[in-house]
Amino acid sequence: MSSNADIYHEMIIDYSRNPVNYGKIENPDVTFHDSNPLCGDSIDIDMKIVDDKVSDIKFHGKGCAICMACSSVLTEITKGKGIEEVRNITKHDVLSELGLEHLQAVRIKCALLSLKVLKSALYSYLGKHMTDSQDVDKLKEEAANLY
Amino acid sequence: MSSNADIYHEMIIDYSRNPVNYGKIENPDVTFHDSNPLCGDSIDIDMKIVDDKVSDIKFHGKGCAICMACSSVLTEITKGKGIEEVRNITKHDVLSELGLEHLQAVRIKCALLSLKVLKSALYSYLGKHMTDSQDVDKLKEEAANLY
Amino acid sequence: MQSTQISFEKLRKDFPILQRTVRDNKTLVYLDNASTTQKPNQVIDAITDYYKNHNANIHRAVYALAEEATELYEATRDKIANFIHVKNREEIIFVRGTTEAINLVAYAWGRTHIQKDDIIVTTEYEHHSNIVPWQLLTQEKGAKLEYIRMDDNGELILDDLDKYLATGKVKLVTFSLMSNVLGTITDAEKIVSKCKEYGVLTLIDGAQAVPHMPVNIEKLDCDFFAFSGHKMLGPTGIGVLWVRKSVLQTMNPFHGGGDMIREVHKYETTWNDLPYKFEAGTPNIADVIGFGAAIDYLTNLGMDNVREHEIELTNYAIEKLSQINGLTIYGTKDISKRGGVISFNFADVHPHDVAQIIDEEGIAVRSGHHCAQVLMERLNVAATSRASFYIYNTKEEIDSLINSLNKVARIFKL
Amino acid sequence: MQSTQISFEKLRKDFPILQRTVRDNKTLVYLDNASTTQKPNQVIDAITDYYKNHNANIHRAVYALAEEATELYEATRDKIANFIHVKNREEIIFVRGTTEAINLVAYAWGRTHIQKDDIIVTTEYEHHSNIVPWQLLTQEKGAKLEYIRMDDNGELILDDLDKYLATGKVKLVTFSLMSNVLGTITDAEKIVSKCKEYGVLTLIDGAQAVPHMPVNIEKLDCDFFAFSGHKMLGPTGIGVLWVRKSVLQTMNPFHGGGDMIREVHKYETTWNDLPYKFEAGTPNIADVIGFGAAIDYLTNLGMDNVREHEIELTNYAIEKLSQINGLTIYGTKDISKRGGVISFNFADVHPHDVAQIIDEEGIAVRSGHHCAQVLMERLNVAATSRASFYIYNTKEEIDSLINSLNKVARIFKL
Ligand SMILES: Cc1ncc(COP(=O)(O)O)c(C=O)c1O
Ligand SMILES: Cc1ncc(COP(=O)(O)O)c(C=O)c1O
Repeated sequence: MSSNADIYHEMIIDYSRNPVNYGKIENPDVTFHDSNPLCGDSIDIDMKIVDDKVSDIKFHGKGCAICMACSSVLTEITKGKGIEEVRNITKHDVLSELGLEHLQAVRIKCALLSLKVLKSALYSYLGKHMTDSQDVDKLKEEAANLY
Repeated sequence: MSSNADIYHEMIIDYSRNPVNYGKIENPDVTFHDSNPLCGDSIDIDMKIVDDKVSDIKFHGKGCAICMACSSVLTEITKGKGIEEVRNITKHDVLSELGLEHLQAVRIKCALLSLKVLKSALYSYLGKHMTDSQDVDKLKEEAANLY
Repeated sequence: MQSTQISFEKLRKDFPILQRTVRDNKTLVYLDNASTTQKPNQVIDAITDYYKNHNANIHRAVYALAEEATELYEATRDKIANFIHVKNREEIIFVRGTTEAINLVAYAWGRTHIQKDDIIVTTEYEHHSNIVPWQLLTQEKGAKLEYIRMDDNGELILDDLDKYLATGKVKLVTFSLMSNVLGTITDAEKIVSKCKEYGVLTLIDGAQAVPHMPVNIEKLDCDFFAFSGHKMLGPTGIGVLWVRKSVLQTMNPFHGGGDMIREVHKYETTWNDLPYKFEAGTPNIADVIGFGAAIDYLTNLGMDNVREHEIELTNYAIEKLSQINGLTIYGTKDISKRGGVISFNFADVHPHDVAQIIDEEGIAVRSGHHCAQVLMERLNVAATSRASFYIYNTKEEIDSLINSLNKVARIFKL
Repeated sequence: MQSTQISFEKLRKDFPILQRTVRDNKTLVYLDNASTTQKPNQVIDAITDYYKNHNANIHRAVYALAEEATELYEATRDKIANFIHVKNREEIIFVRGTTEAINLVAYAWGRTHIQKDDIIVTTEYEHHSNIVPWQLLTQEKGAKLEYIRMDDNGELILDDLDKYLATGKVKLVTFSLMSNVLGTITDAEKIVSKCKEYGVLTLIDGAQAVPHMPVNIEKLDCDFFAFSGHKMLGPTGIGVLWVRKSVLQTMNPFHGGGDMIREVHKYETTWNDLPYKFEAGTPNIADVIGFGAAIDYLTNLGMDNVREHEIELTNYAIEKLSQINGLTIYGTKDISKRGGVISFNFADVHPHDVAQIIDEEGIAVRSGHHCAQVLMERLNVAATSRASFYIYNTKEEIDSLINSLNKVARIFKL
C-alpha cells in the first residue's frame, strides 16, 4: 500500500486553496447542510434544478484539503447532469477522480461529507416532488445505506 | 489466625436457636429499626427507659447466627444499665463476649447491626430529651463514627 | 454448530484463577457464577494487548493508534450483533452493565413516554435493577408499577399480565429471561406476543440468559434488551443495551458530552447518529475489546454446548442436593424450564452461616437476598444460599459442595 | 515531597507501547495525552493480577475471593481521598469518567434543585461534557445557561461572573480547572470565593488538571469535582465524582439497582449509605483496582515533579514552535498560567491535513475541535492541532514534532 501522505498531491493542494463551485446560490431550489460530528467539518450545498437537470450547484463550508478537493470534484461532476444520473453518483466516482481509493476509514468521512450532503439535498428535493409513497420509501432506504 | 469456622462454637449456635430478650415491648419509650443493605439482615430494638435506666429491652428481626447471638449478648449487657453506660458500650464489649474479635469485615456488619440499632435508638431518645444543641451535635458525630 | 464432544474439563486451564487455593490451602471451587464469572486468558490477554500495543482514544483522531483502537472497539459491536442475532449494529449501545442499561431506558425513554396513571409491569422475580428504576420513574410521574406474580413452582402467573394489559394503560412490560435466584426461564415469546396485541413495548433483562443459552433477539421480538459482560467471561465495567431502531429514534439523549453530538453551539446542540448519540464521553475502550474476546470464546464453544453442559451439572446437583435431609430447593425441578442457578436453604441454618462454613472448605457460593428482596418476601425467607454454574464447573466440584454441607450439618447438629 | 532528580527518561521503560513503531517503521511519538494517556506495566499488571487471582463480585459475599476483591476495590477509594485531599471517603463516587460524573450531577442534583429562570454559569472554554448536560437540564427546566467569556489571552473574563451572580438567580457555576484546548489554568479559588459570597455551588471539571498538577480539594473548597482515570495512567472506564457531603445528602439517587438500596419492597425502597447510594449495579471492579495502581505510580513520582517536568517540556515546545513561520499558538505563553497542552494552526493548512502528514512520521497529535466547539467559535477557527505532554515525553520527541512540521510546509509549499 502506498504511504498515506501520498494523497497530498498537487491536485488536492490546488483544489483546497482554490475550490471550484465555491459559494452560495441565490434562491436555490434546494439547499442542505450537514457536518461531521467527530471532526467538525461542515458543508452546505445549494442547487438550481431546471427540467430535472442540475443547472447550477455551489458549496461552501469548512473542511480539510481532502474535504475541499472532493467537494470541488463532486460539484464539477454533478453540474449539468440529470437528476437520475446524480442519484447514481457513487463514492468511487469521487474518490477515483482524486486517487483516494485507499483512504483510511476516519478520513473517508472527510472525503464523502459533500456526497452525503448532495444526496440528502437530492432526496429532500425528490421527496417534495414525489406522489408515489413507494418511491419515497425507496429513497429513504437509499439514504440510509449511503456509506 | 484461627480458622473462621471456629467462630461457630456451642454458645453461638445456642444463642441463635434460643435468642435471649427476643420479642417486642408494648408501649416502648423508644424503638428503632435498621437493616444491613448488603445481606438483608434486619433488626428492631424496643426499650423501656425509667429514671435514665434501661429497665427493659427486647429485639426481633431476621439474621444469621452471628447476628442473633450478638443481639442476645448485647441486650443482656444493656438491660438495667444507665443511659450513659449504654452510650459507652463498644463493639469490643459485644465481640469479646463471644470470642468474635477477629471476624472478617463482611461479617462484622452482621455482628454489630444490633449495636448500631441500639445506639441509634438511644440517640433518638436522647435527641428528643435534649435542650442543649451542642449536645445534639456531639451525639450526631458519635452516631456518624459508629463503625 | 460445534461438536458436543467438547471437553469442558480441558478448558479449565484457560482460567488461571481456578488453579488458586484459598483459606487453609483449599482448592477454589467457584460456584457464584450468577454473580460474576471468571475470565479466561484470552480475555485478559486482549485487554493487556490493547494497553501494550494499541491504546488511544477512539473515533476522533487520524493517527495510527487511534485508527487501530477504533477498529478493535467497533469490531466488538459486530461480534455482539452476530452473537445475539441483531441486524443493525447501530442498535447496540455500550454501557457499564445491565443496571446502567435499564436505567438508561428509564431516563431516555421513560422520562418522555411515561405519563400519570400509565402502568409499567414487572415481575416478582426481578433483580433490583429491574425494579428500582421503575419505582423511581413511576413515583416521579404519578404512574403505577405492577407485578406479575409467581406461582409456587417459580413460574410467572401470566393471567396477571392479561389483567393489566386489559386496562389499556400499560406502556411497558419488563422481565428477566432467566431469574438470578431460581433459574426459571421465562416464556418470553408468549409475553411479548401478548404485549404486541396491545401495542405495548417489552424490555428483557438478559443478564442471566445470554451467558448460559442461545439467545436470538430477532425471534424474541422485544423492544429493549440488556445484559452484562462480566457475567459471561468478559471484563467488569461493560454491558450492552440493545434497542429496536424505531424505538431508539424516539428517545432523547441520556448523557450529554463528547462523541454524542453533531454540532454544539452556545445555546443549542444537534445529536450524532445512532448509536453514538447514546455513548457520551470516552467509553470503556479496553473492556469493550476484552468483551469481544469473551464473545469469541463463547462462540467457539457454541452456546448450545454451554447450555447442555449446564443442564448436566444442574441435574446432577439437584439430584445430590435433594438427598440431603432438611434441605429445601426453590423453584422448578424441570430442567427444560431452568438454568444452572440453584437456590436452597438448609434446615434452620441462616444462609450466611452456611456460606461462611463452606468457605472454609474453599467453596464459594452466594448467600443473601441476591438483589431480589421482593422475591425473598414472596418466598417468605430472609435469604437463600445459591450455587450457580458455568462452563468450567465439574461434577467433582458439586461433590465438594455436598461434602461441605455435611460439615454444616455437623456444626449445627442437624 | 519527592526529589526533583527523578529521571523521567528512565520511566519510559514502564510503558510498553512506547517501544512500538507505527506506519513505515517510525518510532511512536505520542503527543495526544490530553485525550488519553498510555499505561505503565504497573497498571496493566494490577488488572491482570485481579483477574488471575482475586476476581469476584464485591460487597455482598462472604467467601475469600469476594473479601479480597472488596478490599482491593475499597483501597482505591482511600488512595484517591489521599491524592486529592479529601477527608471523607464516602464523598467519593466511582463513575465511568468525567462525562458520567457531570451528568450524574445534572440528573441527581440538577433535576431537583434547578427551577424555571434559574441560571447555570459555565465558560467559553469548556469541554462538551461540561456544556451539553447543562443545555439539556436548563432546556428541560426553562432555566438559563450563561457563559463566562474568554479574553484574547485565553483567560476568563471574571466580570461576567460578577454580573451573573448579581442577578441572584445563579444556582451553579461550573468550569474546568485546566482547558483541554488552551491549557489555561483557571483561577478556581477566586471563582469559588466569589460564588460563596452568594451561596452559589461550584462544580470543577478536573479532567485535565488532576493528571498534571497537585490538586487539593480542601483548598479549592468547591462542591462538586470530576475527573477521569484514563487521562492519568489509569484504565479506560473509570472516573471519580467527588461531592461535598452536605450537598450529597440533598441528592436523589441516580441509577436504581443492586448495591444502592437498603430495603426494596414492591412499592417503596430505602437507600444505602453514601457513597453506595450512587453506585448502582456491579461496578467496574478491575479498573477501579487498576486506577489505584495509577495513583500509586503518580504519588511515587510526586505531582510537583510531574508539573515541573511538563513546564520544562512546554517551555521548550513553545519556544521551538514560535520559530516556525506562519504558525499560530493559541492561549497564554505565561507558563505559570498554563499546562502542557498546546493548540496551534499552521498557515492555511487544515489541522486534519497536518495531523495526517505528521502521522506518517510516527507523530500522534490530535486535530479537530477537541470537543470544544464553543471555544472554536470563539477563536474563529474550524479546528486546531493539539500537542499535549505527559511524564514520559522528551525534548527529543518535541524535536521530532518540529521536523515533521517541516514536511507539512514542504507539501503545502509554505
Ligand atoms: C476538560 C475535560 N472535561 C471532560 C472530559 C471528558 O472526559 P471523559 O471523556 O473521560 O468522560 C475531557 C476529556 O476528554 C476533558 O479534557
Ligand atoms: C437478572 C439480573 N439482572 C440484572 C443484574 C445486574 O447486572 P449488573 O450488576 O451487571 O448491572 C443481574 C446481576 O447482578 C442479574 O442477575
